[in-house]
Amino acid sequence: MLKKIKKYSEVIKETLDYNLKKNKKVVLMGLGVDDPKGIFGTTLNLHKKYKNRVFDLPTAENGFTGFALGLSINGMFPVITHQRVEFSLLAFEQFVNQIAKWNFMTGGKVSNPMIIRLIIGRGWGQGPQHSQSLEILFSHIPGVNVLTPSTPQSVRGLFNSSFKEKKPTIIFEHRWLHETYGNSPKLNYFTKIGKAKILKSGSDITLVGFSYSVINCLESAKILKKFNISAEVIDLQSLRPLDINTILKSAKKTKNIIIVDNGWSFYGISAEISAQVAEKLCNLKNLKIDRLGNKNTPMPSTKSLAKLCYVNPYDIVVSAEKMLNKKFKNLKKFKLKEYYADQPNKNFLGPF
Amino acid sequence: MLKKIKKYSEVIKETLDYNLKKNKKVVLMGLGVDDPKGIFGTTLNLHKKYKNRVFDLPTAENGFTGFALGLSINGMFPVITHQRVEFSLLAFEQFVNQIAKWNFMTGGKVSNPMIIRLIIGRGWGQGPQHSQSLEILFSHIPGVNVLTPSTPQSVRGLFNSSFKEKKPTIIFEHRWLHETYGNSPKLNYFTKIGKAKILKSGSDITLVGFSYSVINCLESAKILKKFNISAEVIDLQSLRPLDINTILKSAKKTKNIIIVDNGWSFYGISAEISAQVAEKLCNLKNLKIDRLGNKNTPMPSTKSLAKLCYVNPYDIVVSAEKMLNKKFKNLKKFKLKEYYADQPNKNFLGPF
Amino acid sequence: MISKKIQIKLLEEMLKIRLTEEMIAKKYYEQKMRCPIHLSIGQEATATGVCFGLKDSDKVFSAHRSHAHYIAKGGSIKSLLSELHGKISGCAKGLGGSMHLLDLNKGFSGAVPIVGSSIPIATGTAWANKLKKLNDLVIIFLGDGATEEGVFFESLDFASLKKLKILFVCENNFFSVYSPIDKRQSKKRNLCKIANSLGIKSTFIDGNDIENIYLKTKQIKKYIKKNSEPFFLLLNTFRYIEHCGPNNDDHLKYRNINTIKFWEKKCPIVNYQKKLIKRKILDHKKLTKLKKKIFNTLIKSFKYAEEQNFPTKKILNEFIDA
Amino acid sequence: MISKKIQIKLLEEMLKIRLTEEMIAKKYYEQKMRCPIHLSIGQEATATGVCFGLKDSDKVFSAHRSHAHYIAKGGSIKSLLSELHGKISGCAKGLGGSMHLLDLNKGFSGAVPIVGSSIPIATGTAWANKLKKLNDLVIIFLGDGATEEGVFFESLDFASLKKLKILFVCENNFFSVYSPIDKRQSKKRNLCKIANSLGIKSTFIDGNDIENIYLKTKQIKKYIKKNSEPFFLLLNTFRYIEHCGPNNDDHLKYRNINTIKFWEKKCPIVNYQKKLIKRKILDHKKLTKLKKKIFNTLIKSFKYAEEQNFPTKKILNEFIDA
Ligand SMILES: Cc1ncc(C[n+]2csc(CCOP(=O)(O)OP(=O)(O)O)c2C)c(N)n1
Ligand SMILES: Cc1ncc(C[n+]2csc(CCOP(=O)(O)OP(=O)(O)O)c2C)c(N)n1
Ligand SMILES: [Mg+2]
Ligand SMILES: [Mg+2]
Repeated sequence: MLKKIKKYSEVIKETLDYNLKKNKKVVLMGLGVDDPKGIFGTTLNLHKKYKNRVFDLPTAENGFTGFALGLSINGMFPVITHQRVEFSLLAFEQFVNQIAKWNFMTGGKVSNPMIIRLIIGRGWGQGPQHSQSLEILFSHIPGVNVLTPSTPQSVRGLFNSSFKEKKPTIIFEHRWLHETYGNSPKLNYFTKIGKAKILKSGSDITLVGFSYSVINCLESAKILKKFNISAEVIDLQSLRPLDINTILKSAKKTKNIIIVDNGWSFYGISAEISAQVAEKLCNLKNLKIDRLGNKNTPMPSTKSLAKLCYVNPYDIVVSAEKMLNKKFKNLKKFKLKEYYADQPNKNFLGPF
Repeated sequence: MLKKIKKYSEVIKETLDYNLKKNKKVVLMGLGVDDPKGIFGTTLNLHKKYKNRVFDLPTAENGFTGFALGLSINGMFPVITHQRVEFSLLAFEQFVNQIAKWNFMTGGKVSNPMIIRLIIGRGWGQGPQHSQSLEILFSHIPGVNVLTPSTPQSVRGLFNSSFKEKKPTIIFEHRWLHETYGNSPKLNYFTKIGKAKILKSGSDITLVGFSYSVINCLESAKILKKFNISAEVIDLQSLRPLDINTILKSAKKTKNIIIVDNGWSFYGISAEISAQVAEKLCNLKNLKIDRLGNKNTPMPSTKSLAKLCYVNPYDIVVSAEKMLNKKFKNLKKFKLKEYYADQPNKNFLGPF
Repeated sequence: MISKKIQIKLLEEMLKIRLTEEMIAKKYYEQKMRCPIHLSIGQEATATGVCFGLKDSDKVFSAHRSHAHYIAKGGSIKSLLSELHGKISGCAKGLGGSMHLLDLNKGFSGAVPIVGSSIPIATGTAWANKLKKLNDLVIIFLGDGATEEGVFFESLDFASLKKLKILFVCENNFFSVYSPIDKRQSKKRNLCKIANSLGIKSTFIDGNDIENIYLKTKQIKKYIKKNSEPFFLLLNTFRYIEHCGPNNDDHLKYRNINTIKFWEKKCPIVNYQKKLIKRKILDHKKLTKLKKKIFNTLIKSFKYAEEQNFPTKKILNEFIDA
Repeated sequence: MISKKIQIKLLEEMLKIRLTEEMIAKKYYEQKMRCPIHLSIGQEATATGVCFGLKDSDKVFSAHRSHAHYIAKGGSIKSLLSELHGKISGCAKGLGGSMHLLDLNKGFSGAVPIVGSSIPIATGTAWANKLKKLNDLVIIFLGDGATEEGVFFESLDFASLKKLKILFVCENNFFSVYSPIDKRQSKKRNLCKIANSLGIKSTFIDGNDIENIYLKTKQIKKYIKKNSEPFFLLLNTFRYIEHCGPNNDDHLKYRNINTIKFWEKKCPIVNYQKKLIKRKILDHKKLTKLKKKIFNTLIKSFKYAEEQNFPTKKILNEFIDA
């Protein structure tokens, strides 16, 4: 298979394009889907190609989530985009009570396939209301898939698979991933929903991430390698359904597992994973589990505090050091690069 | 201390009355707070006593949650009541983004004390949209207290303490608790927020519950006793902050711990507790953890399926049997009483 | 203006709703129907008048108080009663209960008990019709309480923007549970004007006047289709028994005795029966026969519902997803 | 009608906003202000005219684009700039950034970036005033986009029901980010009528006409207090630079060039300067002096902000709660 290096956001756009073309029932909707920024480039110019299937919307999140459900139960396939997960909370009633349950409530007679794209993120002083992750709020509710692609490959595969689902699917996209590059598979590449992926195999410690935290895990694996620690990195890819087996297998092998959240770990995604590992491997001697997440406070705008709040690769290495009972020499030099506190990369200049 | 047996709902009413009287800034608001049913009796007739401080409201949950926040940042102490937690989801944006963060967002300059009463429940065919628990959705968010009183005593103490807080406090009340009876302490009784309580001490196994699941734990402890198993029952009382130490202590003693949710365990409250126990007691040999919660599906209306979905005391006993590697004789006879599937007690006749 | 046949049919439809609801109420205490019920006794004319003559491809949505709308749209009584009994033969296989009715064959698309939440879903259905270039109507029934939800506003706003073929029908029974409208809404508030201000035409009609509702909505439906525009219809009416449950609750005194009497006199069914008798379209014998016919079907339908099986674990397993 | 002193003061207030915003824009690329910024250049008259003459006990709320409202209400520029710089001296100690301004001493009560979400909070503040028997006003600024949120409707509805002393000010700049109003709202929609239909009086005024805004809102404020009633004010205006960020983005062509030119000619500041010069209340020298004065204070305020300390871990620890 010929692979190309492409940008994550570009791959989303191509995949949306591909599905819009293939399936006339697909409609794209959301504030700004047809604007000059095109949702971080992910929908750029698609409205020109699919004139009657790409819709800008009024700022009425609760309403339009219900409208999308109405489309869906009538045979359309809506894709809603929220530029910040926080905006979607206005529609949380529709999500929890209606969208997640419509199929059930109708005794299975009506299905309501749809995709809800929730963009999460961090950085550049966005502050308390524009930088949450909140995956757990959506993952707790039966009746939906919750996906967290971390690479151009999985974002292609998971989007494509979501378009085949009868269930509604939530896709979390981290803003800092939109600008990342990676191998891009062919247009009709599919990723099975509900499967985790081993991105890097290793033997000493297991690092579990999803969405952007995968990048943190990979970064820290690189640092750990310098200290001769072989880390296995697992990308969950799907939070609901959850592929616990891949994790259990790895944990059995390494006996040391760190699970990294994008947001708060307290009552977070990592808790379920940690709990399942512990419950199912309770006979395993010397199993050690740790979780990392953001500080348990709203996220501050100022960089001086933001850098203390977000998990970063260095934190993961420090946790590994402790777990493995090691003393890494000159570890400090791998400390957080200054820009990383509030910039995805050095070239980022704001304002959003 | 002279104790009286009183109804849970009656104790809430007395405690609201007491705080309305003591503190002129307290206002009660919510759909039906002044109606002939008075929120399951918990606010009955208070509007006659406090004419300008008990407010019925329009069906505009998002709006009035914001109005309450407006009252709060201006020195009032609002108590909002939602007769079903599901209705409050319309106001989830206000809760997550505004209420939980107002103090932070103002650099600590403005506090917004308030109580949000969320009534959860089960039974009598209420079906998918009137029977969820959803505690995790609120507990994940920094900036608030989340309390789950399970007895007349703790409901008195926790309400009283919430009225002293500077932080907003969410109080979950299970409908099936409203009709329960227990010791009722004096009006000015306080329960420290953030403390779990050992309701029954035991040595063989630890059962952890909160809100109504405590009743299930106590019920199953009784059954276990018949099989010579001594169960310790812990009532969390507070989900945020969480008193993990009381649990760890008990788990160290019994080495067997079952955590019981009111709703779904998957990505539920019990996950965090299980995870923390596992992470912190990883050196403890033979530690066993299990969690129980409702089936991972929306809750069906029909009794024939409801009884399969909700956790009941029998399930807990079965889990304990397995965990302790026992074979309980004639366990079947302790199976769920028929009415329990959709009635809190035999006298309940509907319609709500 | 209205043919005799239709006059009889209008009465029959209303009677069907009334008798069904009354029998549900009567049998509720047998505890075989184990779910909350919100009966429509007193509000039969709104459902009947609005739904009369709709095609199966026209779609109706409702909320917690949906029995009347379901029946008026032609929904199967057997499936309704089975649903209340929690049986597999229920319209939602017993999973939903009384607050989640649907009958897809008849175009009764759904009902949900969160106040206001079906309004955008109905609006989205009208949008789907537009995108699919269908000429069908969508009708959403909502209460006076529901007009307080922000999503009511958002839905009207969008229907106006997109010129959707949807009829918003507000049944104002002056109460939301025990709460009278004047405690919840300013006296200066005007629902028809709210619709107008968003660019939607509106009309008010007495909600107990079956013929007027039937005739005017017939025109309104034409208007909607012709102009490809939403419409807002306000109907005042009254429920005779408690908000939720099978009983009369007038002893609670949350509704003024004079108000109750006023509305009792306006009973849509009693008055229409009288009218048809006066017009000689009906006599007492015929009326008794009509009622008997409905009654007998109901007895059979209840028997059917009671005899059906409960759903089993298998159906649950289809939905368990973690 | 307006005293000379007030005329100068109105201009000065607008200039203060304009120059502050321009300097923020200019210095933004130094990357010392590391947060999103939504500037109000072009929209100075609305903030100034409405806030002029308010008491400190009157309370103002705003949203993401709040600098102008904050300054017009008398908020400290040093605290504002410190906040943008993420410093401990910021009005929210650097925790909030540009989208969370407040100055309690001056009655600027808060701003939040979720569109529409400050409207009910402001409404609740007016309710608190009523319960506390205070005669103070509450003013909430909101954009044309915000009027699409259900909570806008719910808030007006409640203010009408409870007769709250609140002034809803809609600044219609015809855009929500890049989205023009006619893509989001029906042409038949009428904001003033929406307010009326809920029982709230309303007025439309040209949002770039500072004197008219000042004079009419003065009357409106009296009306609100006298009648204990909410009021809705609609002001049309235009932002000159991009939605978020320091640049002009006219090259993106989401706004028609003629529209842009039309509004450029209507610049509230340029026109008012001209008017005052024509009226001989001002001359070029005086104007330059005025600008210089503001400029110098700004330079000092920026220096102050830059020199202050960043908040430290200690402050964070106050909020960590699990
Ligand atoms: C969002 C929400 N809030 C509150 C309730 C509780 N509730 C159930 S029915 C009802 C009454 C609604 O009144 P209205 O819309 O006028 O309908 P009616 O019962 O009069 O037919 C209320 C408040 C609910 N189901 N959903
Ligand atoms: C609930 C919500 N939806 C979407 C956004 C993204 N957003 C930020 S500002 C803005 C524009 C709002 O337009 P308007 O209210 O007219 O204010 P303006 O920017 O024109 O001053 C939008 C849509 C948001 N912040 N909150
Ligand atoms: Mg009503
Ligand atoms: Mg605007």
